Amino acid sequence: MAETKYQTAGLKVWRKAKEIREKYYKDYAGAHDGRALRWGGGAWSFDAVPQALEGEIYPLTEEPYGASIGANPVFQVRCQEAAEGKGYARDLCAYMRGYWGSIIRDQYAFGGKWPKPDFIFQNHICCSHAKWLQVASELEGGIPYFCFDVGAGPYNKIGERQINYVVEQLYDGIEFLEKTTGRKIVDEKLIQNVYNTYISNSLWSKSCELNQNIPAPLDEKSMYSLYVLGTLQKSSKEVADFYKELYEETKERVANKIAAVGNEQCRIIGDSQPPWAFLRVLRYMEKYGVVSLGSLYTFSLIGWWRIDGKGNLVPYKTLEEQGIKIKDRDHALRLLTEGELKGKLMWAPFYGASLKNELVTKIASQWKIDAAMIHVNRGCEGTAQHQMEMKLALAKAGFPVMTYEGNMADEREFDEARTLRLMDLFLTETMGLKKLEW
Amino acid sequence: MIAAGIDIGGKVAKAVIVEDGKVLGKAWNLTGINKAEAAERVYNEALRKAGLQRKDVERVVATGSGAKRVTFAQGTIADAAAAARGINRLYPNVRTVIDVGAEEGRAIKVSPEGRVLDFAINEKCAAGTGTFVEAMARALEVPIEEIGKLSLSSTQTIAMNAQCAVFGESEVVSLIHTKTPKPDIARAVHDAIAGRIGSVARIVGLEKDIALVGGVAKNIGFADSLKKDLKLDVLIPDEPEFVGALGTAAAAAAGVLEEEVRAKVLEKEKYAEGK
Amino acid sequence: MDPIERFKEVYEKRHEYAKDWKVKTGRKVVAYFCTYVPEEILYAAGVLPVRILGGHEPPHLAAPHMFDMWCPFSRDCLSQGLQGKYNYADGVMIAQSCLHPRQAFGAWQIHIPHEWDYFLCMPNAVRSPRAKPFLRGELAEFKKSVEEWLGKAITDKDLDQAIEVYNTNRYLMKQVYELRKLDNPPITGAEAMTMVVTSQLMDKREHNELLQQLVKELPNRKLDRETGIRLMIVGSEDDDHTFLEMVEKLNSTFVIEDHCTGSRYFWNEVISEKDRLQAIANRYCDRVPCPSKDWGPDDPSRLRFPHILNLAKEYKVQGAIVIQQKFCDPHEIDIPSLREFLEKNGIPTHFLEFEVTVPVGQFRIRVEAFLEQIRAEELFV
Amino acid sequence: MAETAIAKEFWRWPESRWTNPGMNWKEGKTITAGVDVGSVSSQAVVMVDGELYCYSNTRTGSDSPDSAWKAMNMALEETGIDVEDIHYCIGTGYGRVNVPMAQRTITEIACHARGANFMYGPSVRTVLDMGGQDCKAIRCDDRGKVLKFMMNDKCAAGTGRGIEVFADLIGVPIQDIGPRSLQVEKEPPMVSSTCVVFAKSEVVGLLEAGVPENEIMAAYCSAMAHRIVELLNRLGIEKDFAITGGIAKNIGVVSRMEKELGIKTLEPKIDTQIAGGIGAALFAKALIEKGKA
Repeated sequence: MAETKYQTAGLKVWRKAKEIREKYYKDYAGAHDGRALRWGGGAWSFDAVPQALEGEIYPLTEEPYGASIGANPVFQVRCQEAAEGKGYARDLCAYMRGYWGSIIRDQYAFGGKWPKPDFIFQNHICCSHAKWLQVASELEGGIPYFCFDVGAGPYNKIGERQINYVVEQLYDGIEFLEKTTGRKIVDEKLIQNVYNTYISNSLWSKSCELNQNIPAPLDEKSMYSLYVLGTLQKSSKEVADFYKELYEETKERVANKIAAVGNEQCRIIGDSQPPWAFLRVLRYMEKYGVVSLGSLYTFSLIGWWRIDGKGNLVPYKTLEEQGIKIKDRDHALRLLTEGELKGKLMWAPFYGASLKNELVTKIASQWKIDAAMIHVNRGCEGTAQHQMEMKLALAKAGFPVMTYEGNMADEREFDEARTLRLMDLFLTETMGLKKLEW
Repeated sequence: MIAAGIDIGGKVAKAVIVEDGKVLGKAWNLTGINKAEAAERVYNEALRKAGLQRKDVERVVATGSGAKRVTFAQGTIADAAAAARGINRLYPNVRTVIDVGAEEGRAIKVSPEGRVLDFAINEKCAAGTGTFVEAMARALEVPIEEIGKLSLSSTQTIAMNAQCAVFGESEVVSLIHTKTPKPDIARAVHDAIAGRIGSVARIVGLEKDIALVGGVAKNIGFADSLKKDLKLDVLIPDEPEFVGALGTAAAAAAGVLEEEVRAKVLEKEKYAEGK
Repeated sequence: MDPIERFKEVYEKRHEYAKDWKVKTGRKVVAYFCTYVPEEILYAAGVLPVRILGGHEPPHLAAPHMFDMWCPFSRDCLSQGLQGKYNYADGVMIAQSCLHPRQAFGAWQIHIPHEWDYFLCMPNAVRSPRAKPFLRGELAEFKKSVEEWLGKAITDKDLDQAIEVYNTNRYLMKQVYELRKLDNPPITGAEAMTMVVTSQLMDKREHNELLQQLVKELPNRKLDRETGIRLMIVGSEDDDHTFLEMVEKLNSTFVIEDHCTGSRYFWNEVISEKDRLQAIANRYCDRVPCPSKDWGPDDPSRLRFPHILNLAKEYKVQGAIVIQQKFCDPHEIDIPSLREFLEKNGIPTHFLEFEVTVPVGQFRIRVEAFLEQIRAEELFV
Repeated sequence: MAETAIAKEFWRWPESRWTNPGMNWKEGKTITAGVDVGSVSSQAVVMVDGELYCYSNTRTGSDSPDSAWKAMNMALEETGIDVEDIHYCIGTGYGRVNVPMAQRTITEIACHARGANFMYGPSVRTVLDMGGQDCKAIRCDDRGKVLKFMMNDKCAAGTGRGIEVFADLIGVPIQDIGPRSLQVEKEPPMVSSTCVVFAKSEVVGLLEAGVPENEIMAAYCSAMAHRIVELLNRLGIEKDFAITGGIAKNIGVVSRMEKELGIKTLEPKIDTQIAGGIGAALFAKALIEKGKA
């Protein structure tokens, strides 16, 4: 390999991320060996609350689990076909079909039989969330189910009324949790979980913010394996500590000009989830010195952000930084809700194309991008919202944009050879780049 | 400098030999199964017509779905890049190229220098390709070269949703059964494809001038439907199917090559650790 | 004029109707997506709410704004707007429901000229006790926005009148539906659909007058056609006249349906309450739900299913055609369970996926075969 | 340019006719007929008192009435029966609305279920009919009455038409594809796309890569089999299982389907393509007997 422009190095925290993830899926499956409970939910379902129940609770969040299935082409197609065999349409959320297929086939993506959750505690934001586990419960012959609505409005319109709507539902949820599990919600646990949630979300955003530096310390392909912990259990101490560690390491990389891509010469952003079974297409771009810095999706799927006085996108502050001490249960629930509703910009596109366009163009200029390569994702409507409008907005702002169609977790809808062909065309012709490595 | 462009399409192979932008010879024949052979044949014929021998040609570049089979080419360029350069030679004012071949329909935004600024491709579906027209012609039992003329005599428009080629056929068959005049069915077929291709073109934006190239551009019925769909005039070169080969020859002359590394890279990274 | 003829005329010339209405009244029109929009409030402000529907033609203009995964109905709606068909609309709005029309609305806000637009945050958890107070708050903000736009206050009196007009419309359409229970319904499914769809396009006062006349005349209306098999049609948005007429030519009649372009639109009335906005909020939370809202909070079952079965029984349905717009997730998620549920209860079903245009050949064979399945005995000795 | 593309028409399967040697129609009471005008093939079947007397199997042209007449005339050849002698005739199949000699139409779904019941006996509960442009999975009772059916959606992957295009592409007579697809040591991975157009580029790719023809046919057949199994799974398959229509003749697809389903299909005794015509002719008889003719 030729001399590279910048020095590169693998991430030290990488191994730890791997370990936490593996342990997470093992713990869930093994929960019943001890007195622990299994709860089924989603990456966004306020895990701080159910995790505050007495004793041990192990979650399985649906989207990351669907992604794990998606990363395994063989198992994935079996699951998709099992769901289709039951009459479920092929164009439904690919994670959801994989998850259902895993139930129908009674197979766990990490080995053994499907570990049925003891109860469902879930939030609803896209068309699928509440319905996903509605069907799951049906397929399982009934699982105690609670689902709350977080579709209360865009981040810039969140006031007391919106927060009350969600907090009141959370109180109902607590009643449900205590009734179904026969365990109590422990306020000390809840409060600690909320502190942790703030740390996980805010420090992830801070690490992403550091990608504004040239060279970028992180590349999106690695970021995927890092943010995933936040989608598993952001309220746990283990995960919060991980993000502290990641932030320190990222700062260190910036200080020493350690680049994610040694030959960084073209900075791009993407959008939506990638086709998990084909992450090598992101590595392929690196042959051209292209670094993918992230996306609204990667930054804010778990990261919390706010718009500062200058209209810039900046990380949400931790409670410590805001000098806030959580007083009691109510205070904890309100702070948790406020953070999710105001800070999770990933939800903004649900309320309009203009909101997404505004945020994406901010990212484009603050992260100093040269172009965008958008994965037009047939597998997830939630993240694929307004993707074409986003293309128009970026083009209007003067950025070349390439789109490639695919599916995050249904390999039958992704044509790798064709995608690489389009990338070559875009990078050589439109961007005028040459391959730097063979 | 003498340079050659070889365009191995899904259905037809073309070759063009140029010297300083002047065409010395060109040829086409059906691609068939063996694309390498087709490339040899079409290149030799072009050489014969130009009265040249291989050693006289300094650079050869290939394009099209069979580009990699052109063993004697020094490199390849993408179809869209070829179309952009080709049209730039013929009509420098063209900013949008619509290129419809046997297996793919695409739209390209072209810079004044003939570079690709933006592009959109008819996503995996036969509707919007030459193959679709052929299937419909067969269902209508009219020769492919007559379906265009036939549709021009149509008196009514029928909304037809171009999707799967074979279901297109069954829609055509049921129209025949309901005694719909063939010209109207032919028109419906062309409108359907034109609609699809028109959408692809709108994605890159309809900046004038607009040109239509590729084998299907010779189908006057399709061209007519497309103009109606876009509500804009469309330039069509005399031999639209040669534009890609011409652009490839131009690229060869200019020394643009896309290094052949993808295969290697892929090989190296196949089954590389997932996420 | 014969009400049904008038409905057909407005259905065909919907945009002319709205333009004439503006000239006649000098008032404003709001084009809206989704029947969760609380029309009463717009109507109280003197505005004509017009539902945005497709043109049943391939939605080519939508391509740069919505890629193929989004439902063809929503893309068709946007394509109509981009063609300028709704340029008479002074405002455009949507109520939060599924994601597909939101794509169209988002693009509409950016690319189609209008004075005023609004995203009404209709709660998803309509079955949660927290939804009604939340929606009441949303309606208050919405009302304020309309008032500011029009520069005039919406009084309780205005609201009462609007609620009155809307409830009357609902009541009268239900009267008409009562007659569809007869052995030989005096109105076809296609005609009933035209009636409901036009009520989403017309000034309800005018629509009510036609309905009053219709309720009077229908009992004596004789159709020279056989009723044949009594069908029900259930599923996504459906104003597909071509399809209903095709089916009803095959010796069958649609006697009831569950669509947001049918019974689901008008089945529930506003139950009056001192707090008018709360009364309206309650109606939209309690109405027969769209599948996207038919869940929870602590009960995974679907309230819509028993309602549909009930309709099937009351209307003596022999078979149900279950349809969905291509890519319509909320329905796609419910359909396998719904079909199982209906068939367990003795109602055969057949499933069809709708696009903006009807592939007549393909659908005809499926429907004919389904009808033969229902009346199979007559082919056996 | 394209017109010379297809040198030889490998899809063109042989047309045929047959008369029951052991029967004399003049002795029969009711003579009924079924004419099945499909998008690819047309059959005329004549039955005497519910017994199969004669039939034809021909290729459909773009004009249904002509195709119907062609099939009928071919069936009646040398039998001495005149169309007027037929008491009741039912049209079925894609072109059923344009069968001039038919007094009534019934869909091929009902007719194939009934025909399969006649051909394979009353134990048949699931019938697969692979037509030219669609594929139907039917559940029926012991009388061949349809209980439930499902048709493939808006993609023609794995239809008769699809395999015809494939035959042309690979240049192998259509009736040889099945047998040859079985002459492989080990099953190659199925072609990922059975779309008529995209399978084409995929198959061309394989041919270029020097993959033996037999293996490509195997890859295509298993892809088709897989698509059909997906449809049958959605319907819910129940034994006995029988196949009608042209595809039943493709051993390459059928054997792979049986393997994936773990269910054997019943052995056909008669040409499976005439199942629809038989069903129609039997319904004609039933209608006469019920005085509904």
